[in-house]
Amino acid sequence: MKRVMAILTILIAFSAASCLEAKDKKQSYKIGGVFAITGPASFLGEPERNTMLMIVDMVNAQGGINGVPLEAFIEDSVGDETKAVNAVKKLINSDKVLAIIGTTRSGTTMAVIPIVEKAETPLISCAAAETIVNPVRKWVFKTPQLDRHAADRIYGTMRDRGISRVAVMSATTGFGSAGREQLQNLAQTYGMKIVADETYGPKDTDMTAQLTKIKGTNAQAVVNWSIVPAQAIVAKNMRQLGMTIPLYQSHGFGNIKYVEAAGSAAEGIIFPAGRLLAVDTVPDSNPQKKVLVEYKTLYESKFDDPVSTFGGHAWDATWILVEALKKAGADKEGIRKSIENTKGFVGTGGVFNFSKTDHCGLGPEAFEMLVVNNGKFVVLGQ
Amino acid sequence: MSFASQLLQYTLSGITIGSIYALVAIGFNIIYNSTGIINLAQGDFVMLGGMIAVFFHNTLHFPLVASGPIAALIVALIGILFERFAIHPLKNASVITLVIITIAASILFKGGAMFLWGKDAYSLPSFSGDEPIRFLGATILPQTIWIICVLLFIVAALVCFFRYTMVGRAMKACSYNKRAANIVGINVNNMVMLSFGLSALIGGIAGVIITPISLIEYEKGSLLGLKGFGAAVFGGLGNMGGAVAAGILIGLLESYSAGLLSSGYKDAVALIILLLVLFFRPGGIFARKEVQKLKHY
Amino acid sequence: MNNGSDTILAAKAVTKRFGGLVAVSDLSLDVRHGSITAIIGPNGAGKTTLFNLISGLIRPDSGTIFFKGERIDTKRPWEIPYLGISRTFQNLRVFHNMNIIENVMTGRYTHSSGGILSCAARLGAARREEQKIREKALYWMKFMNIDGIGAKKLKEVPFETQRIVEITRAVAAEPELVLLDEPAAGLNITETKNLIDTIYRIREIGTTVLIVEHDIDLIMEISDHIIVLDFGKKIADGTAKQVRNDRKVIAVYLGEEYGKQ
Amino acid sequence: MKKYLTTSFSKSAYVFTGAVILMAIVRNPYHVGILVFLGMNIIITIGLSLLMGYAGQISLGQAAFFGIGAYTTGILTTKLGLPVAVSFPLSILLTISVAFVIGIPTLRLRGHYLAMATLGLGEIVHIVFNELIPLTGGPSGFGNIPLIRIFGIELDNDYKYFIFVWAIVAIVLFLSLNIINSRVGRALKAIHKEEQTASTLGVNTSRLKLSVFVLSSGFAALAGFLYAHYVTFLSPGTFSLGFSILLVTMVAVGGMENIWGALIGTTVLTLLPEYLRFFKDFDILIYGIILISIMILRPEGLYGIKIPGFLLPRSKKGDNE
Repeated sequence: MKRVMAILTILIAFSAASCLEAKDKKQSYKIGGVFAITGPASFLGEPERNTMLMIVDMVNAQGGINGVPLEAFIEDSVGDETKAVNAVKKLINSDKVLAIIGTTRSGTTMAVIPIVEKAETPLISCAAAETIVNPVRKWVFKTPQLDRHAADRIYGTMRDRGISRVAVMSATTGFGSAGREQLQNLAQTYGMKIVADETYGPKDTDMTAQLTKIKGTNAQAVVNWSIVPAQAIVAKNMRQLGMTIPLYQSHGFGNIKYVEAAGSAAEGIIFPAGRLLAVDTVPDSNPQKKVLVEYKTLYESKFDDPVSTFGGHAWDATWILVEALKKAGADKEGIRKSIENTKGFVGTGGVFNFSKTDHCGLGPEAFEMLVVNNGKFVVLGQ
Repeated sequence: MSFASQLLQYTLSGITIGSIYALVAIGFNIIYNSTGIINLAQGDFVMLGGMIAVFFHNTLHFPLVASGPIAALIVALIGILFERFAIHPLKNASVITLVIITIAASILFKGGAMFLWGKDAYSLPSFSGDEPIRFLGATILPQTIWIICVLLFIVAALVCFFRYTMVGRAMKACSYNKRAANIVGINVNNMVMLSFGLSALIGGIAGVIITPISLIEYEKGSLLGLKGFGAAVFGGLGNMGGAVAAGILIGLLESYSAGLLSSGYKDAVALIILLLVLFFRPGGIFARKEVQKLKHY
Repeated sequence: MNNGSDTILAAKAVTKRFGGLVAVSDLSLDVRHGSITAIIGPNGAGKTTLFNLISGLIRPDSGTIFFKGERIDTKRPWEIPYLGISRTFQNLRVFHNMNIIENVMTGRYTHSSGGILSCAARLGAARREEQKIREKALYWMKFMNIDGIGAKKLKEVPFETQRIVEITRAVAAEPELVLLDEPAAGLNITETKNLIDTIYRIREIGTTVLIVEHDIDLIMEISDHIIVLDFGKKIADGTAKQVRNDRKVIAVYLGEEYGKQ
Repeated sequence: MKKYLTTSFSKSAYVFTGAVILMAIVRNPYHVGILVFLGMNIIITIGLSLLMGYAGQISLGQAAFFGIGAYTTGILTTKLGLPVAVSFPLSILLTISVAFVIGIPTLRLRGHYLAMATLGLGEIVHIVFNELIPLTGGPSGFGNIPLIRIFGIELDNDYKYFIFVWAIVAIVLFLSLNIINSRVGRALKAIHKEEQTASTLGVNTSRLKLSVFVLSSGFAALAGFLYAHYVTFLSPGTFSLGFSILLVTMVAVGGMENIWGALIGTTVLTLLPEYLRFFKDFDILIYGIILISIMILRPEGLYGIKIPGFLLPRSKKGDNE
């Protein structure tokens, strides 16, 4: 019987812990955040978490929302579906949050969608994939621009520059393969011919083999769709192979650190991104300018770390949620409706116009084509 | 780019990446020979080497010549401490228990590195510049030549160490027969500790030299560890020459299949060939029957 | 190829080499049905190798081995016990991850047939079979005078009892031929006496005993037939009396004695 | 009377009853959800325990079988619209066929070579999940896997699913306990200690090792089936080498030589990260420290660890299984 008892003891401790949860009576608006704070996507999740907590502090410092303080519950998904599912369940059922921001990765968002739909809890995702909001799900929103729009802008820029034969490189991750799919789908629309379509593992340390193959084709440009550090390695490898055709990256290139990591090989890389990365070169007339400067200043002074577009997605998501809370209070359906009716919200990613049929709210114009110039992001001149 | 020079480029790429696998595989073998265990934290020694070098060079602004060796030595020290605190106390533990401890250590090293340096990828400047060297239509980076030279140097040094030094011979004796080694007066405990130190040192060096070309982040170790393990097994566990050859062979296989077949399946192609070899030669491609030790879990 | 109906095991010109070492060389021998046959010889004479050849763990380089007229040197090790041969080992191979009765029950493997699925479901037949295995194991433990300790772990009983457990496991298979590899090693005088008694009783139930042993007194006492090996070759063959007086045997044993100095 | 209380049937029944009582106490869907995942993990580790602890063969490819089970039922129900009743046997069947075919050459290897081979096979399966985009959705995965409907009841909440999963845990436990207390179980233990000796007892060692390998893959596929219809979304990340290693660690932490060890180890390592959420970013460090401490202090696993007496209800007699 000892064995059974041993197991029982562990389980009793577990159930005791679940009953002992702090039952906070203080009135507050509870919101949850699920980010890949550790694990391979942590460079995305960490700025998102930082940004969300920063905003919660800001709101509370100003006396909360209509006098009610905001309380954030942050969970780490490690970028893993099972962990994300557990985290979202914890937030909804144990912490009783009104809405959730996250998750970081597309896969984890897809995995938690059935849960938030069933629990009727609004979710604002910081993940890229278009499938999150297409088809539209009642309770699910997202703030990052769509992959399709990124591909649109890349191909558009290429067409303007007379490029028609393109080599595609992508990582075998959710982000990479979604981008690859968009590039394939849109190629015809823009009159592009994909002359090479290569992939690599997210942790590979060398891509010269794939690039050598591309070098053997008549490609006029390379598009690489992946997340760090592969983006820097591709640039370095191209430099090594003496490839002179331009390198386009996806909006995953949105952190100046990758430029540092790639060194001089990063010069001339063209990529679509929210305007956040090139705040200095955004004209004052742009409606986003004020928000961008504000976020950049706040984030960089608080965390002593360069701002990234990923944190920007959380900035947009959190403020949209705060606005919704202002209007609807502690009512999930009210919050949902309020998010859905958000119009003209100026965020770091663009100007958001949500609707019943559009739960992303951004168009291709949310992207600006940037280029790396002397180790800095600069808006690409025509 | 002509097909011939493309082929040459694949070969060079394969050798570059394969040399790294070979270095990791050598580390696996050193510990395997003295303890019979596979140290699944071997890849994390590589990661630590790179990270610590980055810390000394980029943060403390030590010159590169100093940062690299300091980093490698610190990793060696970490290896020794790891053995003293986590492996040594378990006198009669089974192989699987020790392997699980190395898994736990790997988690700990990763966690520690993430805690200290965050999750970003870092780079070091190349030792001799970034200007690629042209060679029959293919290119090679000066850093690649460094990697290959370091590999050759380490292999040569190890051969001398095991053949001509007392300590090296003692370690070798332990790998053949621990009890006999003990009887002739070799302190087996110290040899195990030394093997962890040595293997961590080699891991650390590997970390330092690859960082300029492949960058380093706290999770980099797992994949390299995996490939190194593959190379060590492929070459026949405990066989240094086999490890080097197998490491480079895996690198070449990956590079050729990425270039000539399908980049998505390149790892699968390398693995399938590795498995086929194992099925026909269950002790690895370079297994010699006499030295083939079958350690049970 | 049967050498008369009373021969249960026959080896014909068996040779086995390990690298450069010839462990068994051109060896032929007959074991009579129902006998206690002993194989003696100095260390390295090839005794254990011979056992391993008979039980199929290794294959001869040349020569043949017959059991009840059936050729067995080409069979796999797990097929041998089904024919009616079981064995013990010189270095005591009992299973420390099982208690004593379970160790004995493993000896009944060849007499049961439940596959992994029927064992998992444990429906009627498998349940009855398990019951029968347990009863038989208890019977053989009683036969060997070790009843009542079935639930104990091996490390809880003395070495000598562990040896008896191993022998019990072998006889529980109800073999026609049992190979005992140095069963008296490490036993004191009383224990050896008990062992002798046990071996007689095994023979009484009709089992042929083939035994390798260093204890010459024991061998001389119990054996019907003795085969003497040296460097893998048979140098003498006969009753205890014949062998005792064989000059070659004396030379080998004395030589070994002096050689050791 | 005592005899009836210690049969594998009653032991499995205790586990099931205990789990249901626990659910009634816990109630919170988050905790119930974790216990659902715990149940799935236990199904896999029981199989792995048979393979590792009893037969002495390691597998670092268990996540792949888990994945084949999950993907097969997922693809059959979403892409082909087959009912779950059809996809269930097919997913198990496909997985064990794969295990059978690759088990034949693989199980000839030993020790670290076997570990590497199973690891390699697991990685190959993982790559296939990534690359067979039309079927698997590639790295992005695919969703909308239908729920299970059993006896007219749709398993659409955590409580129902909990009961379903733990009923299966009890069945798997029952079958496995039966095996270890049978001729096959004893033969496996014999193989673990002395493969050669086992063969002299009449055990066809390679065939039996293969049978257990196939059985453990079947259990993993079963868990995969349960996973697919619970989470309703699949992507390759779930079925990576990391999960295979975690499973082996669970078995080793609990104590390899006993099925109950697998239960304990799996419970500890499944629940631990949930407790460690409290530590935020430090969790990975603390997890590593706890794991390393367990292995150093209890190298043979947690099973059989002495529980402080006051935690145990008084029992008159020790259980001597």
